[in-house]
Amino acid sequence: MISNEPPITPELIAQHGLKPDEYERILKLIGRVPSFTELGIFSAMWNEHCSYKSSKIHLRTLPTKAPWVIQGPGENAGVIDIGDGLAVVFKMESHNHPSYIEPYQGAATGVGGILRDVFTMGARPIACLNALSFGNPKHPRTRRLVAGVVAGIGGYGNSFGVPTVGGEVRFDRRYDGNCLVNAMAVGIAEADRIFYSAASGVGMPIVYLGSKTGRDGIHGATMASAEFGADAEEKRPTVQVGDPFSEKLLLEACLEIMAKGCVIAIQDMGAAGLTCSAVEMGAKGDLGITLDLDRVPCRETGMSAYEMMLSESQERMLMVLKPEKGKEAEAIFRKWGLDFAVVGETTPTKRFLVRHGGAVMADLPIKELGDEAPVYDRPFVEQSKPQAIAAASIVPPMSVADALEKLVGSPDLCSKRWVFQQYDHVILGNTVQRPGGDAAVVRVNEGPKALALTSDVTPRYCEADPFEGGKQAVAEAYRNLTAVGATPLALTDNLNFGNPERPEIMGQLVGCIRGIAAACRAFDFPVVSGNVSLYNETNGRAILPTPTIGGVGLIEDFTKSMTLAFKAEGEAILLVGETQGWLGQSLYLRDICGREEGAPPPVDLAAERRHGNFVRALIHGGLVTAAHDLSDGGLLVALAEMAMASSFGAVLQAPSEVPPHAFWFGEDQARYAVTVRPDLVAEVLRAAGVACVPVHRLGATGGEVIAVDGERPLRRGDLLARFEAWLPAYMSGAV
Amino acid sequence: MKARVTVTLKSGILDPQGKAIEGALKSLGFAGIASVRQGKVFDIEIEGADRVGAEAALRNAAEKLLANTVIENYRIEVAG
Amino acid sequence: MKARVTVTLKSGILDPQGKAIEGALKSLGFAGIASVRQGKVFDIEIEGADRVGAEAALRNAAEKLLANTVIENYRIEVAG
Amino acid sequence: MAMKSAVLVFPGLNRERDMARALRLISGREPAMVWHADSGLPAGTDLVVIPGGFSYGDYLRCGAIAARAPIMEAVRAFARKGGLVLGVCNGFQILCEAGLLPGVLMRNARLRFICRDVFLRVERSDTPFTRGYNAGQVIRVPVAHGEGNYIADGETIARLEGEGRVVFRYSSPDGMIDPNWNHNGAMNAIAGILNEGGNVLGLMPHPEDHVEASMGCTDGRGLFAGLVDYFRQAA
Ligand SMILES: Nc1ncnc2c1ncn2[C@@H]1O[C@H](COP(=O)(O)OP(=O)(O)O)[C@@H](O)[C@H]1O
Ligand SMILES: [Mg+2]
Repeated sequence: MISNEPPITPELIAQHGLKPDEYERILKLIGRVPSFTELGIFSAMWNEHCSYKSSKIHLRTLPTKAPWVIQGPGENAGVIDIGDGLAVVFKMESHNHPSYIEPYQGAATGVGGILRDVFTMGARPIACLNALSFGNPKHPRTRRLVAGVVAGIGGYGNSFGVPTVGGEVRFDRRYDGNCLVNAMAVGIAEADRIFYSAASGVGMPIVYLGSKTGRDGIHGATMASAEFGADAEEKRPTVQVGDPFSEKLLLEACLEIMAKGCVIAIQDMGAAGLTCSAVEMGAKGDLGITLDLDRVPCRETGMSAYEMMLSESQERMLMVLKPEKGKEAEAIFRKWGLDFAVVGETTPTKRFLVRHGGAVMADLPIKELGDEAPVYDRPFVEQSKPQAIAAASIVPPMSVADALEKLVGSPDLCSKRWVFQQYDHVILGNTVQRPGGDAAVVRVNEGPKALALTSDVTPRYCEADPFEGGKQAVAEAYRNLTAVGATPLALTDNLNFGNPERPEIMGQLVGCIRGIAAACRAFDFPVVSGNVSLYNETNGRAILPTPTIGGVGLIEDFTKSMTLAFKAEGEAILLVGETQGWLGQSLYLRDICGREEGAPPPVDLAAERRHGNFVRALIHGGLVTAAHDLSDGGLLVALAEMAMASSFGAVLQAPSEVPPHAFWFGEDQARYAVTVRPDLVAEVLRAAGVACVPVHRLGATGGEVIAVDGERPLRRGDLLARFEAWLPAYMSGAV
Repeated sequence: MKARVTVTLKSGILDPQGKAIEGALKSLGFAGIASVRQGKVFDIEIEGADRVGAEAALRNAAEKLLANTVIENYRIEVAG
Repeated sequence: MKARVTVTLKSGILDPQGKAIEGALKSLGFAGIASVRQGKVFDIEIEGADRVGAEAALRNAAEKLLANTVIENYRIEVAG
Repeated sequence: MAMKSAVLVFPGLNRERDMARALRLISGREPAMVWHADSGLPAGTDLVVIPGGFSYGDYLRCGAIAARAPIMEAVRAFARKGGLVLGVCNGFQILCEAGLLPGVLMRNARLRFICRDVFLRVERSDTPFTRGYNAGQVIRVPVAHGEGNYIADGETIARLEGEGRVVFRYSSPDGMIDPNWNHNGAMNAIAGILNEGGNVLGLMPHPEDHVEASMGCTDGRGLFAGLVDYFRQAA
């Protein structure tokens, strides 16, 4: 093999994130010392980000099937059938490390990447969500990260032209050194026109489409799987820049050539661009791939094979086109002003062959690089379950009214308007429910169908008890979809954890996946796509385990979707579900009592499903006028949110069995708050009895205040002011 | 004192703006344009006459705020 | 040939970005900043060696595209 | 004869679908989608619409590159002959850059992109674009822009005001002009203006996204319904 590449030294191998045993494996596999380019290719394909080597055996345990699932995990995105010949294509993916290093571009290219995953499959994106976890607000870096990440997500999505309709923002010191940016994209395709990445046919032309290749993000893939140290700064120059304008052109051009029937297989270039996409196409199609790098459109001069194979320049695609349609496809791409080049072909050899300047720079077995890459069964320890905390043992440091005021103005519970106002959430004219409710609701085409979309996880529960935390994340997504009247169909997950080489972290990952799997099974709510982000730790300090769940549900008639705002004076407020007053790991315990302890609320999956079906039936039967799921902050925070979203207050009494602070702020699961017209209350209670669902009457809507029995009444307007105040004040540097 | 801070993209960093402008110039019939890269200038009025202090302050400002040193370089000129 | 076109806001035209940066610099504790105005630079590679022709072409490009002459001034430098 | 509209499509625009749907729903006729590289407008076009988005990524200046596309020559000629031209958001920016409307749209005062519903006071009902509203009526429509801060020199502003060419202003829900309801800091709370001939309108907000009752608000309908009615009368 002729080449002027550097010699392979142990240092070089280590720099490529390959462990000695992995290098041994490479030597055995190819029977010789790899070339520099080959080493780069192995490091890209065998790192955690692309190979899922630490998580794969556990991911396999997730339920991924249902009659409505068209494509589960394994492709660029998951696909489900929603009838009328339509399919929903969706996935969530993380861009954590790049966003920490360059918040704007890191977040922007994260959005760009997940949008490509969706339109690569032939879907037109109709919505995006984003789940963000930042460090302590007081940490010197946090404000800049929030500003940059939010601007980057908006900057890309707004220009591309997709509404960003939902997401989450949380703050915790455990994210000080590693913020999390999880982006989800959802698209609509014709169910019989889905496009996949497996190449087929020998001697087929491989076509490169989109923007030119530069030295962007070289080692981005390896960086994304590397634990941060003090040298994080040096990793900076690898950050790639997003071009939403080119991505919009790429979308239109791809959908156009797909409609014209030009495409056999297609794969976007994401992490480790050309390498990952070419290997995936070949390996999945049981074919070899030969690439001629001299034909790759380059932005910079003198790029080496190594650089071209590892470049993460954005807005690029690889396709196998029907030979006879080549000219037609090329004309379409030229019309959109995008690059188009035949850069290789499929072969019968199952080898990945890379040529550059007349020399063979890489010649590797494609299956072992791709779908047969190494997988690990890493050792893990299951932590012991924490003690449950008895509500009675918590002495309230302040009155219920004072606590409510404090909670609605706290970083985690306050309004996120400052964030979602920077996202265009109305473009395309189909946003039925905008950010701020339980789940976003987006009409499909002109309706009547609509999708409900949500993203959820409670990391502090996951850390205290990974299994219950995993269950709870899925349960909360299920509730949020239910509360707007949707039937939950499927989910995508984005598993963010620390270093899997530490058994306790591996234990968190395994526990959460088991919890997620149990809940998915109990709800017929399969996982159809997802992403794993590991090594989220700095100097040995890991983030909170954060398995973000992106849920998708279906609403048959968008005009009947339910909202959380009180609708009228004098309506009955009912609580659906059982309340013991569970304060362990609650926000009340953390933010009011300053204690982060105890077992998180257990999730009774059967009750979740029963109560969910009951609430959905009430909504479909037109028996409720408002519905809201109960989660962080508990019952009183939820009722305050319903009041603040409306122009009515509420008058409320607590039952005597449970201590008031525990009743109002406990975070017991499987609960909803609904409002019902007085004349329908009896009917609702009867239905509850039949369905064996506990329902308690709490009081009635109306007035200007939220008046809790025996507490100082709180003016709705004042609460709203506190609710809206914190984030803008924080971002302006005032707090 | 008048000062100017000029911020330009590091070489190799993608410049979508420059690319689009390049295309527009070509389609407007400007021949012979090989490439366009876009940058920013900040014209800053500074009180007092302490050149050295001003330069130090501006370097600091460029590092902290005016330039994104991850992807940009900057140059400082203080006019007498 | 290398050329640079610098585009700045006409005086009197208000500059929200400049104002904001001014504020940010002050809040970062930079004393003595009287004012900040933001502009753009375009670094352009031109084929050939015809200085005069290049200058003319660039003036034309600035008038037609690079500057909005309603609110902006421009300056052209062609490096030898 | 239903109104015949042409929607211009520049690379990077992204609200052309919203606009086409509104025109179809209200005029009962599919608009012609006209590609930027075309040199002419379809014969018999009544209304030319430049929709919102990020033409050419909004690189250089919003609308600057699109304003110089071949098709804009045809639009100029069409406007010169008195044809009606509507520019929304990026379309407004393009019309300013093309010199068909005065002034410029600068970064929002707070420098952030803002997406929310705003209230507009309709200043006149005696134009083809606003005849579907009453003068002084307040409508609720969404905005979604980072650079909607309208500015022009004193003389231009004086002329716009003097000639009654400011047709939409950001206002409070009860029609008061108030800085707290001027989200982008535009001079005189200007949201939409006419050219001298009164046949070219540019506005930042998106009436096309508020036209369906089933979606909760129809305050944007009046603009399109008024135009349809205008051409029905003319015919
Ligand atoms: N946590 C997970 N749960 C389910 N599927 C997953 C998970 N993580 C990854 N996958 C699936 O593995 C495949 C590869 O993931 P990824 O590399 O993120 O996709 P891409 O290469 O398109 O970015 C995808 O089909 C994805 O849906
Ligand atoms: Mg992909």
